[in-house]
Amino acid sequence: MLADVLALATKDLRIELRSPASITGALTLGLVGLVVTGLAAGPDTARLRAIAPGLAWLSVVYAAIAVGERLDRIDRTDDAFSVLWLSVDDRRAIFAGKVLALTAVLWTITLALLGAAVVLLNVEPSPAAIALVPLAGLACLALASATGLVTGVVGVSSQRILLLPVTLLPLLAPTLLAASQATAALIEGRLDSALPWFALLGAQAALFAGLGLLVYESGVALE
Amino acid sequence: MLADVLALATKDLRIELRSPASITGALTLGLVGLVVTGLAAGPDTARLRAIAPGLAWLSVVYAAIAVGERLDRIDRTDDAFSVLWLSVDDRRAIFAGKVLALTAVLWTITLALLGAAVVLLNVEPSPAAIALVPLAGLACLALASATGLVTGVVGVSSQRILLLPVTLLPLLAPTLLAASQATAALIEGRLDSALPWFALLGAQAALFAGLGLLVYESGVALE
Amino acid sequence: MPHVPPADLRLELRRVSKLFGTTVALWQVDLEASAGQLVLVQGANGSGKSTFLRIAAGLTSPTAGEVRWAGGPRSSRPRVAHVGHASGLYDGLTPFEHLTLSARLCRTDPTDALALLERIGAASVAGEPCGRLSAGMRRRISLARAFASDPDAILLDEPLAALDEAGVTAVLKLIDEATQAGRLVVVAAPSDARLRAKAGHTVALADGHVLRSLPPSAGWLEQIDAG
Amino acid sequence: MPHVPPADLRLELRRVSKLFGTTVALWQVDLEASAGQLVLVQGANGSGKSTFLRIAAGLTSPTAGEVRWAGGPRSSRPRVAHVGHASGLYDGLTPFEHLTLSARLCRTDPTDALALLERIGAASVAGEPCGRLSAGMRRRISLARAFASDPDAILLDEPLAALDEAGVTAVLKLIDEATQAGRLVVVAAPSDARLRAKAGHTVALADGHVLRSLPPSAGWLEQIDAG
Amino acid sequence: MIVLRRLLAPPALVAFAAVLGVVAVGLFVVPPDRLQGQVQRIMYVHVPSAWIAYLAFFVTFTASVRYLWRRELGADRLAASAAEVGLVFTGVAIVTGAIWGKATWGIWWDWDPRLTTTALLFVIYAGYILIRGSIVDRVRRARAGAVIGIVGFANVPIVHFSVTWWRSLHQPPTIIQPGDPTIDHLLLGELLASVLAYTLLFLYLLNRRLELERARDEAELALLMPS
Ligand code: HEM
Ligand SMILES: Nc1ncnc2c1ncn2[C@@H]1O[C@H](COP(=O)(O)OP(=O)(O)OP(=O)(O)O)[C@@H](O)[C@H]1O
Ligand SMILES: Nc1ncnc2c1ncn2[C@@H]1O[C@H](COP(=O)(O)OP(=O)(O)OP(=O)(O)O)[C@@H](O)[C@H]1O
Ligand SMILES: [Mg+2]
Ligand SMILES: [Mg+2]
Repeated sequence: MLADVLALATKDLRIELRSPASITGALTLGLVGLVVTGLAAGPDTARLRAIAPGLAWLSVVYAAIAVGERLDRIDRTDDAFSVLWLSVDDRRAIFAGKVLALTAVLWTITLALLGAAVVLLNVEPSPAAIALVPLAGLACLALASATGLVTGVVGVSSQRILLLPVTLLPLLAPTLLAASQATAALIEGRLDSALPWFALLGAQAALFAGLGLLVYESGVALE
Repeated sequence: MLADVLALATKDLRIELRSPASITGALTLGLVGLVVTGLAAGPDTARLRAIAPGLAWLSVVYAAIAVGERLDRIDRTDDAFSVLWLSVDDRRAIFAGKVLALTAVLWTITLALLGAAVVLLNVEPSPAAIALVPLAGLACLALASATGLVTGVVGVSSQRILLLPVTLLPLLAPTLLAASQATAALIEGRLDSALPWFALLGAQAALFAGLGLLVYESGVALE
Repeated sequence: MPHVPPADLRLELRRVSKLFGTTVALWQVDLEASAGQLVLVQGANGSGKSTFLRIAAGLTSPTAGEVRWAGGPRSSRPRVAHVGHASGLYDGLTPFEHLTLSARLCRTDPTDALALLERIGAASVAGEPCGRLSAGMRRRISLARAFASDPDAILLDEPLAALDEAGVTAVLKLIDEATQAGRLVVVAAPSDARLRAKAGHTVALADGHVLRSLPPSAGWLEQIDAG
Repeated sequence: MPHVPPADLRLELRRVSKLFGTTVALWQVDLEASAGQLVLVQGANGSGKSTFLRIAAGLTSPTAGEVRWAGGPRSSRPRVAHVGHASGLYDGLTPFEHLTLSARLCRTDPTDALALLERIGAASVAGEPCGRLSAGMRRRISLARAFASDPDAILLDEPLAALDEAGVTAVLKLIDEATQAGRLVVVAAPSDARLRAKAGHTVALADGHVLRSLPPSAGWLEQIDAG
Repeated sequence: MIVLRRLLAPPALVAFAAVLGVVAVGLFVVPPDRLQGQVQRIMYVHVPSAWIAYLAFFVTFTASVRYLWRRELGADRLAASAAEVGLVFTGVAIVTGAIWGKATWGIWWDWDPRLTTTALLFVIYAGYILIRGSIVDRVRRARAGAVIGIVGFANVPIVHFSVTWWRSLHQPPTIIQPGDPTIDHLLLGELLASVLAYTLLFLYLLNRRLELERARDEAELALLMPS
């Protein structure tokens, strides 16, 4: 099954990378979102710095929804999904491949965004901030699993571009919160107060991914 | 031409309203955006109140992109656009119809959102706030024209869901700013300081709409 | 009262070429066709038929060469209808709504449009959203809409694909009537005996090149089959 | 070494009905078919052919009734390939990439898949992204992929639509070979003399009802045409 | 068993009488609060509504798990009905809370953790209903609902514990906590009675919704019965 997961994730990433505007697009989306949100929040750096982790993660959540919907649409256009469904031995591979590809894209975006936020806002990160890398990975896994799960069950519908954010934003609010809190703690070097948030993120990733695997195994994702 | 514009806008709104989740979905998206952004910004009401008009309009901008991409996709799916292109006498009607439909949807959403923001953030609006209704209309026209213009030029492409926000967010930053400032001024009853922003919004709406009409007339919007 | 196509309607393609990147989709194609003709564009898969139709309709611009529509009042361009491989239907609207919208935009009589729906055998689904229709039914709706728009010229890409026998008969009849009414009809299909038997002019494409272009004459059918 | 379909492979539909809202797409359909058979599902547009194939493939769940695939080792479900009206291709991947991905997922030999691409006449476009291919070429790629996946059963929805003559010949040959290799083939088409001449079993659908289901026997073709 | 059934499906009369009873007691019997005065009586609506919403979403959660496990449409109907009723109670809790807040804090709303998370809870279940509404296929609707019904429930404990996890304006748990409750026993009695009465109301509404859902499903199945 692992080979299938890799083959499927590679397929998604290849299609993704082949379109020239793609990853850069997602990245720019995140950056622009950050800047515009900052603009909307007004020009007070101290205030901005306080809300920066939250805003950065909010941009990542928006990017997760946009990229997730895109990766899902790759399969839904022209009914490629049916072909996959009949081809793979273990259908959980379809979900796992999708989540893997999405996690990879989001992780890249997140690290770039956090870096940009640190530079733009003149934050002095503590050495503990290196733990942001695994933190971002975990949070992106949670985001990707939730997005994969919900896009899978919502399926094709002309409303999905609205339905997905409507459902995902509140569902991901705890993830957003945990990721922001942990990020703030790590930047200030409070490793111990970041740990519970790590645990929370892990639990969320496990919940979303577990449910996704279950749902795909039993054929929920189709039609 | 006016009859054609109305017929086309009615077509869009009918498709839009027929899907049960549609307008409510857009509205909820706006509300959720507001709540989640509030959450990301942290629980300090004074701070939130200061940035509220910006946040509300940011939600409207996101909704504009989501709904605009949806309205445009209605025509791009299955190449319905080609049929329109060959059917109408004056091709600017296609653009005008699209912008009209989008403005109508956005105006509804904006008024609901501003109302919600006033209640949620404990703002005491001044009587001058009634001018928010035409203000919202003007700003929505600007947002709708810009969205219609860019979706038209970007055309079908698998990246559009990323390209649209990337192009539109910075393009709309001045609109966002003007609308937020005017809103803040009107809520506090400073009618006179809102006027320049009104003028700016009007100029933007004229610019985007004029450019859109030009582009459609000369056939750039195709392919 | 259906609109009468101008008797001097003409379509002229002059050395039209179309490149997609480095792919040559059409290469120096010439064509002259006029009101009341049925032109069949024939060729293997990928030979450029669809590209040809889209360029003639003005939906794609040629890389080189010129497409000209002439005839009728100077002020207005001739009305061209095009049905491609894609249906051009909105999933959320019913056939009835499609035809009334089209009638309003094309300034034709909506009752004529509904009569056409009946003739093409799709009246029973007129109130169903198109997204729920079967492939053949969608095809019928697109075709009915094109014929109902009272076009001067009508360009059809594989009009008989996905249709059952009743559908094929109805569409062939509509094509006949259109040419009789003086419309210019251009049909693309890889190879279809039913269409070939009717065509007044056949353009055979191969890899974007015109192999031969046969004006009306006895014996052209044999020539094609021999070649 | 291509995989050998189990000799006792069977498809059974028992009183299968499918409703979409209040539309009856299929009504109490029964079918039994086994390895090596070619079943033709025939009927007017909207009669339920595509729904029938999707339900048989397990891509749509029936509202009532039962679909059973039997035969082969208990542990694994039989491998079913399905080609519907939609192509199932990614615009951004080439035919070559499609076939190698499919080969990896289906655990077949990628070189066999490429040989198939050659046979179906699509080798010349193997390196072109599918989004740029013509309608007929896309159809060929989908069909080649289905045949290359070494399925126990293969379900084809209007396999000959959009193909030119060379394509039709190649696909008919592939269908023949598949039945000879012991695969179960189910083909849906509104009406096609070329397929009817080959079919061992014909199911005639009308408005979701089985009008008649004809097992192999001399004279069935006449019966159909008389009815 | 029958007794349990009866208990779980209270007649309208009983449910409404119980609610009227506790409202009357809340308004006229229980003394006003020493600090807050008459407004405090709103608690007897506010707090039970919030708790009943939790209960309803818990029902949705368990029924969703059951659905995914057993694939019974009955479980899905229960989940959907409970979510809808729960959404109404959440709405009531928010509105009464806002009124109460205007009276005691002087504001309708604040970005307090409890309030924000409650709003999110409302939106999640609104999304649940929207998504179900957008899916036509019965089985798929049920599956999507089940998934969101499960994931969405994770927010209920977050709402409950939000007051202890973050500093909050909102009342911390006064009743559901270890040790002796910190409020007056008469008030407590009225509160518990209210909870009981609203539970009856919840069960009544839930049953009515269930009947409606059942009738809808049966109407679909009735089409499948041979007439
Ligand atoms: C819009 C504003 C409000 C919302 C959305 C809201 C929401 C809630 C929710 C969800 C609960 C259930 C908590 C739980 O047990 O887990 C609750 C309980 C409660 N609320 Fe509110 N509330 C609001 C305003 C207020 C105000 C203004 C007061 C009083 C000053 C108040 C007093 C209480 C009390 C006493 C409880 C019971 C606490 C307990 O024992 O757990 N609420 N509220
Ligand atoms: N997703 C759907 N939603 C609603 N109705 C549907 C859906 N799919 C099919 N139908 C209906 O079911 C019936 C059978 O459709 P189906 O596509 O199976 O027909 P078909 O025999 O394949 O027709 P064609 O020859 O045109 O392809 C039609 O009445 C159609 O409107
Ligand atoms: N949008 C496009 N981008 C790149 N290449 C294209 C595009 N459209 C067509 N082509 C190429 O142009 C050539 C002609 O394509 P066209 O669709 O016109 O063929 P066709 O004769 O209609 O074939 P079919 O019978 O399969 O429909 C093909 O080689 C195709 O790959
Ligand atoms: Mg073509
Ligand atoms: Mg079909």
